[in-house]
Amino acid sequence: MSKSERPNPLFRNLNAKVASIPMILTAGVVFVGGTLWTVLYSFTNSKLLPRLNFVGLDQYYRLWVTPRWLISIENLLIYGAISLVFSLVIGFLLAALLDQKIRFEDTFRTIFLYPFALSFIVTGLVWQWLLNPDFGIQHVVRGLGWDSFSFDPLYNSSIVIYGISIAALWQGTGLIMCLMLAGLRGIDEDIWKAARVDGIPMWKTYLFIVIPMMRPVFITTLVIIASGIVKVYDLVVAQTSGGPGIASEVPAKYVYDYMFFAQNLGQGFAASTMMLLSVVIVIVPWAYLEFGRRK
Amino acid sequence: MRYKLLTAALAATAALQFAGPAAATDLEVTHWWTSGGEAAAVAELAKAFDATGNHWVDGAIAGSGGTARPIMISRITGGDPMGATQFNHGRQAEELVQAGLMRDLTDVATKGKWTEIVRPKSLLDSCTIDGKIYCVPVNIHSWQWLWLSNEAFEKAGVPVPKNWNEFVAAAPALEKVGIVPLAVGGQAWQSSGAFDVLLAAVGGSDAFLKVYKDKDAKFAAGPEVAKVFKAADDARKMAKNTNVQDWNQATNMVITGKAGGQIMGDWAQGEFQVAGKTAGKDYTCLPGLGLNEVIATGGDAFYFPLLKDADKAKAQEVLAETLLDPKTQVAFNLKKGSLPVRGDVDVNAANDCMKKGLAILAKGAVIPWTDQLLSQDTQKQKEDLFSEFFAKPELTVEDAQKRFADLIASAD
Amino acid sequence: MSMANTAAPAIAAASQDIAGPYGPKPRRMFSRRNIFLYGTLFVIAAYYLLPLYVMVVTSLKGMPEIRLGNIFSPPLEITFEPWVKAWSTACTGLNCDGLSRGFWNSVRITVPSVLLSIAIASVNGYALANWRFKGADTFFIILIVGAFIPYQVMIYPIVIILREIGLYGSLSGLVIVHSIFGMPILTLLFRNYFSSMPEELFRAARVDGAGFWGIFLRIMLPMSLPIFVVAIILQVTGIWNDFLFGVVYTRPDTYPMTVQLNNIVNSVQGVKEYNVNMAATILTGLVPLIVYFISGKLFVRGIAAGAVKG
Amino acid sequence: MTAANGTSVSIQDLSLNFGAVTVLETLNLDVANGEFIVLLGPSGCGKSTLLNCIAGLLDVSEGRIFIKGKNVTWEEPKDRGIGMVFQSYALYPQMTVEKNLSFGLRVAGTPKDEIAKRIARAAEILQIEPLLQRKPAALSGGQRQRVAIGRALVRDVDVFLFDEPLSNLDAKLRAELRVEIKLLHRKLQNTMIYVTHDQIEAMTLADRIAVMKGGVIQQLDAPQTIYNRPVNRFVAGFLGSPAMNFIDGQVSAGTAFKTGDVSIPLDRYAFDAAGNGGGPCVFGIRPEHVAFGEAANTMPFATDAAVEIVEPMGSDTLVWTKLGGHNFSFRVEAEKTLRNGEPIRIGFDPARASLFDSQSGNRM
Repeated sequence: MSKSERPNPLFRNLNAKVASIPMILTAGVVFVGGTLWTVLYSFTNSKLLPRLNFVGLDQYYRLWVTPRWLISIENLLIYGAISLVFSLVIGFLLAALLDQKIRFEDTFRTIFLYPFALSFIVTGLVWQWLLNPDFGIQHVVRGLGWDSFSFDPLYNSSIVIYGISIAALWQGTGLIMCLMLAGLRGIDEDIWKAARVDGIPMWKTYLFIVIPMMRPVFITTLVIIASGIVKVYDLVVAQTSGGPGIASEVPAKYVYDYMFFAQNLGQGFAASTMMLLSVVIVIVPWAYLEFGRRK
Repeated sequence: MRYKLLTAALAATAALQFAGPAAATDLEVTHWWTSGGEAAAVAELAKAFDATGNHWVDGAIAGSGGTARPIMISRITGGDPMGATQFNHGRQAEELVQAGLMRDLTDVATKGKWTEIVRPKSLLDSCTIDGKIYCVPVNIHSWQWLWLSNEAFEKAGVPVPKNWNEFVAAAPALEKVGIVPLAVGGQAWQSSGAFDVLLAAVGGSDAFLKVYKDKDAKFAAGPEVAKVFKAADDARKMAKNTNVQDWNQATNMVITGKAGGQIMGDWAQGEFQVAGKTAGKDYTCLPGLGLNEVIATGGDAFYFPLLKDADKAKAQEVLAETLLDPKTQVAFNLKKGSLPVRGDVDVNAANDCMKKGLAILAKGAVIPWTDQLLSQDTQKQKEDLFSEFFAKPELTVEDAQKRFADLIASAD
Repeated sequence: MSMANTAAPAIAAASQDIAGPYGPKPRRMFSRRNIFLYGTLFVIAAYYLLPLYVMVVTSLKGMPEIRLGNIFSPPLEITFEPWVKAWSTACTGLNCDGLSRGFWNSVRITVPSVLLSIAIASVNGYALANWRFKGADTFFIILIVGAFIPYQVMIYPIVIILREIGLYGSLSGLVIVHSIFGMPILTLLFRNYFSSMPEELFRAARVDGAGFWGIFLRIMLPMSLPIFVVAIILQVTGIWNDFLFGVVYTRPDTYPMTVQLNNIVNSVQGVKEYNVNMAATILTGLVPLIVYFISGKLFVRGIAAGAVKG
Repeated sequence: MTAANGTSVSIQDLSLNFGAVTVLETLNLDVANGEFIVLLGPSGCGKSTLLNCIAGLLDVSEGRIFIKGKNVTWEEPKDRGIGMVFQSYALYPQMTVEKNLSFGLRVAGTPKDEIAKRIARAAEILQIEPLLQRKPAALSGGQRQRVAIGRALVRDVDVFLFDEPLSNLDAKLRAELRVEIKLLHRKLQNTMIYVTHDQIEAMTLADRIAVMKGGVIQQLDAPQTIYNRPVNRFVAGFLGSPAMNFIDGQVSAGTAFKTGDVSIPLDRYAFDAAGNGGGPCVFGIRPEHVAFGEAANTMPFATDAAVEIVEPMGSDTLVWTKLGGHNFSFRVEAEKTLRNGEPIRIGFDPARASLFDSQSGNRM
């Protein structure tokens, strides 16, 4: 092969750059540009339309004394903790169960995964129905003769956020299971053999050997779950619309409601900025460590 | 961008003068009227508009104004406006008008002598910004109604109450036979609206105006409003077993006798009608909760975004005229359960409840509604407060009133 | 083998008792392990299937039966009317053509969006994995952080961007929005996948004189079936199920199916017609469900290839 | 029972099927106490499977396994008194070397001081004391394999199982560790069963080699026997590098082997069984058993040939020529320089050759 035919480095980079234009535009214009725009307008008193009428930190001050915002934050924390812990635990357990060389693995996996194909709107509707005390599970169990049975998580302010998580877990654990299963299948068969020869019980093998080995999978999973948590919106809207009262409000809904229902863009942008800020604080260091220093 | 639009619109208006007979033009109209009664009413508008040789393209968005408005606003500000859109008249579209995105209807209004026919006058005032008219009010909706199920009270063995106080007194009897005394849907605007109704009924029109018009926070924290909160406390106790979200599901509880009553606007009447119920026989309506017979002049209006297309602009004018046409007014309002905005129309077909409303209107016992008095922002905060209040018994009356007063203090 | 004969007779002669266990360790069908394992699996499977069961059963019942009966009982009289109604006659406002219109809208939205987003993301991933240039990582990190931004936050800026480029309300506008929001996760998947391919392959192709596109089209693409399957599944379900963008960035005549579903479900005409709602719900979810059922195995494999190797 | 006469591992009538596929077929093997057995064969021959069966990692379909006289057919691996070393080392990557060594013991509830003692001993034997606090990722391949051996060592068992332990290492390290394993065996005097596809490992390490193919042990013997007297053509071809020369031809009446115009007298060849009435067969002779030049003439058989290709291998040189029309190779000292086409004389002693039946491939 003659030398002149080899790709010129400059030209090569140019090609990659041209190919990356959509990414650069998305990252630069939409994500960074949109974010900066949002942050800028969060310091204004924009109502229905964005206007550059600065009011300093007023919107933030108001945000942090609004009970609904505080409840939203609290709910997000509870919901986040539940989703994170249970998605990981259930997802991993399911994957571990499916990894026992069982029969009908394909069938079970399909069953666990199918809810993921359904939208949050659909998920929310179905579970709202199942959990409705007037004709859902509570009604049916009472119909069987257990009159004092009470199961109305969506209609009880103090536990509604847990009720919403039931549907969230139903919808989301399948994917987590898939990721975990893929991770388990990636573990060297010899490790299992070595552990058996060493006489290490299965649960200890999982806990002390396999799980630590699955760190990359857990990180990917964590990112996927976490990004879903911050965004939770449709599920709440479809199940409770934030109710009863404001007991199941979440930040994303606050943003949407105040931007569009209340026609107070400034307030919505301030809430957005707070959400963005928390995302950035959590994600950027991780993303930097994970992707920035490779190779 | 805006200038371009404006020029285009000007050109369009100019072109209008010379345009020949109108060809059939499709005009997309967005609204959030999707319940049974509402859909029947909107069909009347579409029928009337189609009769003019144009075509009504229906853009219904389900799930109440709260869901629909953001979509409408995004489309107008996003440069993809519809031909016409519903808003509650009042302050919802204020900024769109100020941004020059909406069409000035003054010419059409002058031609149609709207200032003379629209009644009460305050309706058109709400459409007027800087002396120009930007919207067509189509109906008057009043919130001040208590709908009662005659069947439910019969079952409980108590006479149908004549006012709020009797209703509260009858609540235990209803509960005893497994009937929810008061149906309040889970959506936030319903509990908030119920409180406003109580404020006007229990506190009186003056109190209502003092709080919402004058934004008198001190008054809002005072003993008169405390009385209203006491009534709201009764209401939330009576409503605690309502497990429905939508207002018409709550109305349906009244229709089927599962609930004793509901505080809801006159649009609930459409549901009774669709269900084939007769006022006076199957259900009873108490305007002003039987305490203070006033009518709030809230309601719906159509706004027309500025369009580039000359044909569509022409069709907008036709639609604006059609909406106020006496026949359309009657047909629409009968189905919708609301009151017509013209005083000169024949409403013999109106039922008992509507007639009661018309009589009150004729007496001039009207107050403006919160849509006209408060910004959407304040409305939303109010909704948050009262939906929490109704759903959370631990929130005390005192705390709620204090938060309410704070809210009024910062209201705009 | 001759060896076999030396010891065997002696052992065979000795009784089974002396020789002890022979052959496979007996595994009872109903060992405690199996009961626990399959028991757990069946209970969990029931939990996962319950909603689907209720949806299907309810959609086949008439309204009177729904009002009386319990939600878990199978229909006494099977009726397909709710399905017909959901598909073709359910009303939103004045439009009474059910979900059918939305179905085709969804197809028109989903197909180009899936193609475009995957095309962009695969090239991105490839460039990031094999042709890194200065600053590429920065954009990538921004993209990943972007995956966490709640969509609600970005609605307004995007309205403005689309307005400025004149695509607001058009199908192309919506396709672009879907491509933008699909980009972070897809790019991550493709990048991981391409990074895990042997470097020698890439080097060999370059020595052979293949350029950026040549390597991508002739070497990388043919080897990327699993990850493309994952990407297609994720995008088809994500875009098909999208509600927010569909409602904000389209107009009523191009509303996707989910928006119509929401309209039908929320357009309560007196009583909620649960059977119609359920039928509509199943109909809306059908496309992604079918995609899953068909490609479940490939999905797991692709996930293993793209997501697990970090 | 067999255990009484010093048998460590005894495998009786062992079969293993996966569905319709037979992986191991009625296999018998007795391993004496302290013996080093190598299971040798190409990939897919069932050698690793057999090892896994012995370890208890695979359930057998038929037969029994005894270890130290105890029937362990149904026992769990940990109760069989074995330690195992894997090709991929299978170290627990998140644990330090010390934890790797101690984890199994701690789980088994071994007293702390006992664990410490065993680790110290293993670390000393394997010279990994400085590595104890490191994690596997910070170790070289050779060090990792030492740790893996250590993990088997601390179990204080009688039988060590090695599953291709050196395959992942480069040639130099492999040679080093091979020696170390040999020394280890000498020091510990344990029974070791070692699976490999590398014949050098097999030849150097084994007391006896079991050559496997198709789930059957083809030959079980001391390395030299296997090398010199392979029972069939497969064994003959599998062992030895450079490979044995095979020449197709005929045996005529048990007196001579004929191929082309060459006839090799077989009067010095020790036939396995009498009555070789002749017929098609394969004549095999190892390249190093071929004499060259002057020396060739002292052999019972000698012939002329011409050099075709010369392959210098460092320590010696492989020369290719033709014998009766067949490719034929032999070894000469490295110092010898030969040109292509140079006429030469080669010869060998048929007593060192092997004759295989063309049909069955068995030694004649």
